[in-house]
Amino acid sequence: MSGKIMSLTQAAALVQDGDMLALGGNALTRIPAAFVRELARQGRKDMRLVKTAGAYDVDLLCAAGAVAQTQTGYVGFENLFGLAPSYRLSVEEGRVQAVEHACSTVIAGLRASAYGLPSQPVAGLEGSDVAALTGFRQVKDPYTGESTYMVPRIRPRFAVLHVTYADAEGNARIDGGAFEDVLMSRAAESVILTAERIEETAFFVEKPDRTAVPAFMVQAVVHAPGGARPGGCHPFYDIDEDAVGAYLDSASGAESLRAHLDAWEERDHAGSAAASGSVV
Amino acid sequence: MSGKIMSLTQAAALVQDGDMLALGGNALTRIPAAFVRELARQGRKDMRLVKTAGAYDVDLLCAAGAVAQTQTGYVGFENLFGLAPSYRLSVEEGRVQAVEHACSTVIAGLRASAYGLPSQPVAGLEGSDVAALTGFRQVKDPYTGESTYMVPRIRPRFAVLHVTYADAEGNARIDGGAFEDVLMSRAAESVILTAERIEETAFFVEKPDRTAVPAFMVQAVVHAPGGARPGGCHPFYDIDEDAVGAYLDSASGAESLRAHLDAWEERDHAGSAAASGSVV
Amino acid sequence: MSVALREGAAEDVRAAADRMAVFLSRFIRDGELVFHGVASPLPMAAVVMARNTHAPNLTYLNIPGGVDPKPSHLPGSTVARQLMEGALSYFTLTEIFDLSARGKLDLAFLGGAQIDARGDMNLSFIGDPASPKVRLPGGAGSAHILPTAGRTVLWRTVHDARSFPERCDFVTASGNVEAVVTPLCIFKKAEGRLRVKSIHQGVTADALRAATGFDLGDLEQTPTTPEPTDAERVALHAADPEGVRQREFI
Amino acid sequence: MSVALREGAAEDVRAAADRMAVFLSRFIRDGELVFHGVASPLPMAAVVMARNTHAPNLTYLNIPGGVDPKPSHLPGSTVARQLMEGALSYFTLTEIFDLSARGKLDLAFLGGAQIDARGDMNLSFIGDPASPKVRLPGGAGSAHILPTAGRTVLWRTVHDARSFPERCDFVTASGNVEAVVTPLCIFKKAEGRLRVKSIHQGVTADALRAATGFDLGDLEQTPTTPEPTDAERVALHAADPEGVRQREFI
Repeated sequence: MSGKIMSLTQAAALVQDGDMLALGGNALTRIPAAFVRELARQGRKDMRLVKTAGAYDVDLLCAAGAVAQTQTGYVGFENLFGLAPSYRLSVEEGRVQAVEHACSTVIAGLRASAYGLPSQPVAGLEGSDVAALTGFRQVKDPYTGESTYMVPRIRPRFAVLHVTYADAEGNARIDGGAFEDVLMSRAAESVILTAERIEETAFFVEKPDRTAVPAFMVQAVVHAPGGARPGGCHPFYDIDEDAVGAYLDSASGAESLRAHLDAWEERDHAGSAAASGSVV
Repeated sequence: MSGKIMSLTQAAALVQDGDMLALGGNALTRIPAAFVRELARQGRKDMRLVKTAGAYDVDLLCAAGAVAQTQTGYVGFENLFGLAPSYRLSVEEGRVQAVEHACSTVIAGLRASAYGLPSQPVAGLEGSDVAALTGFRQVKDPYTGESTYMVPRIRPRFAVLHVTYADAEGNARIDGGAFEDVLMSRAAESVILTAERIEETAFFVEKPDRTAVPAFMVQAVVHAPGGARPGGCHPFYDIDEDAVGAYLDSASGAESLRAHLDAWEERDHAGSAAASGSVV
Repeated sequence: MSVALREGAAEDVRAAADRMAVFLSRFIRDGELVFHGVASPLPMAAVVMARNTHAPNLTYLNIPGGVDPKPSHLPGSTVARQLMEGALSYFTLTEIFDLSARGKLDLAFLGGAQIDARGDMNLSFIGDPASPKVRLPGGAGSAHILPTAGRTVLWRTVHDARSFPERCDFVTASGNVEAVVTPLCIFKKAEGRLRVKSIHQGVTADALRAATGFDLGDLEQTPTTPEPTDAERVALHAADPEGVRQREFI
Repeated sequence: MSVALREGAAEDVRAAADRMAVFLSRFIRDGELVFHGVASPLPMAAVVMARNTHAPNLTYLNIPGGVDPKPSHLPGSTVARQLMEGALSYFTLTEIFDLSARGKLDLAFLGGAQIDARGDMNLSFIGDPASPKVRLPGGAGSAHILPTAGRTVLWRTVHDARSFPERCDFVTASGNVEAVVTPLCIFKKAEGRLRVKSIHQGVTADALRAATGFDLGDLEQTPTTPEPTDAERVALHAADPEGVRQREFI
């Protein structure tokens, strides 16, 4: 049974210009890299991206001119490579609206959505300019009178998650750090999975407590081995620093970005080409 | 290394009169039955109990005159035996204050505590008399203007959880339904574990994703095989309906309750007697 | 009817339980996310049987958290571990409340000690809440689920005037009630009030009126509830061969 | 100093990285719950080494979620999977924020691009936020952790007047800052302002003043930071034999 399995091309085509996407993983770990490359190749525009800590995924979509807004706590390449050049430039030049968050306020906004609330209170933020800049409003707690910041609901159209294992129906297991992926799956209207491995149902029946996303939440499953590269994906591969560096070298211009996307295209589609019988 | 392991007697003695306790498990499944029996034997008074759906655990403490307040969504023996007789009588006679909740508002109060908030908004409750009776207040959402019910923080002194596996440091695994145990462990000031089996560290290193409560949250670990009886505990034993019925027959008077507690005493202490070198 | 059942033979109980389970199952649409809670043997049997009749693609959610379990046998407690057997994932009660709150739970079955003319239900108190005559168990998740789930179907195995009053002594929960299944009839909610959708075979309009505490209006054109089909009976007995559903009548 | 480091030999970088890692580690008290976030090689090395010096009973929390990992080697990204190796449990970033919010996180290490005289930090913008000269990465969890954790220790590997101004261009986070570790000195926060607690060996008071954008007051009685001990050096090199901590200086 093919279930919800489709090609990377088909899954990326579910995303419309202007959609809000929550991107799974964190920094350079278990990111939906093949998926964002395909969005860039398909020329998607005006994406609104949600993530606690982004790196390659957010930067590449900025480089491709595919982003209208980011809601993030951090975007950068840590001490490996420093600032995220295309993100930085896009924001500085006013092409991308970077909504300033703490990671905890991204989480609070996702919680509001997951819990069916218009907004979610959050602790912290005292003394920070973030709340005033972003416009987080306060309510007086009705019991204690304390002022509490409320973060408005963040409801992405899709959570796009690169997971270690999925079945054809959309059950997903995440080995290694889950980061905010589970919350994202609950906060979003629907979920698109890319997966290192496609497993049979029995794999999930054996350890149902390990299933991070139940099938009924999921709209599409793409077999994408290596789909987090050049990021790492436990237990399959580590961060490929050389490849991240090569991206950063190439991302400075439209032509070199095109070359980067082209260079990854065959690998990105290799796992899911059979799913649809045709590749782009 | 003995770590945090202690006898049932010692662990129950950590609880003071008047403390608020969150009791793990749900209905007749994986309840901290041995622990509540020991609280009754030690004559604890004025307990404030928090649970979504209680049965034997809440009813027995009511029968023992140990309860001042309950915050629950449901207390009863389902279709097995119907109403909870001692809970019912204690509330009807005004000895126990039953704070009326939906299960979801118990969860919201625990979330407020876990998230470091004075209160937590919750969806639902429209048209119900529960909010007015219990005094849940509304705030106007600062973004949409919607009225939203807020549940004040529920911060138990202890979460008392009967788990399937623990180590001496307090790492806990729960096989089978986890119910609200994980949230309770985060909402409470501290955690007392009773465990079917005490395992070595290696057991947890092998599957760290299965550890429901990390050691640093836990104050006491009691080896209590059969500690959920007469309730059930996957994968070790099912609900013992005959024994639940025997409790209900005995709980109608102080003397027969005493006999019930006496009848269970040796079994309750068998697992942890060695821990302290002395049993009551 | 409740009196009749109490005085009746075990056969009457079996017939009433079978009818109610089958009638509940008919509200499930294929592909839906369906939930029942604590103390719910009839919906449990209804959901499990519906997978083998008209709703093979339903997703079954419950309190222990097993998504689409294949229980080896139906437990007397509907919070027992059998409702996790064979599941591909776990989805806790907390998650189910959140799912309902964000508008994604399609159908929930909830029981009430009283169900009134507006379709509101009471599982909290008989008498004055400040000094109750009977402290009932509490509404569990109903105050949250009734207003947030897409549809809810209520049921009660006792149909008498106390259980079906004009107004509940206390409204534990109110909301998106589609229908109420009893041993005598099926109510649907329309324009804020329960109306009789169909009367079960062998029940007269007068008997139904006498057993109900609120006005039922004109019952002349009210159809008879279609009896369980052979296929439904077979599926129900396969789902619950031990008759756990009958425990609601004890 | 930052200029000196950039022009200096690799040996200078090694010495500065060793000092800062050791000085950070000294703020950890035995038995504490300790957290660092993204882009934090120095605290990572400090925490791992402290387990083998004075704080064997610390509990180490990080973004991937491994509680008390025993990493086979220290990764260049402090969000990498090595920080889950050998853990007995996982505790996600979301859980760490909640832990801090309820007052149970003892100590957090956080970095800032700017750290001002009040101990506030900036990781958001250089220049006007509405039209920034530099869009920095963002403060990650700092706006949440600084006011809620029991204590926080900041660090920055560049010590110059732009990095340590009287007032940040933008306050990303403000709160319970105990100290700030730099290549030149250790600041402590007292009465709402950073004071020099100690100056590192070989750094003159004049050089420190020249490299700092806010007034340091009288430095005559300021002690010298005790150099790393042999035991500390051994523990640090055992914790981070590949020198990942030096990547913060590149």
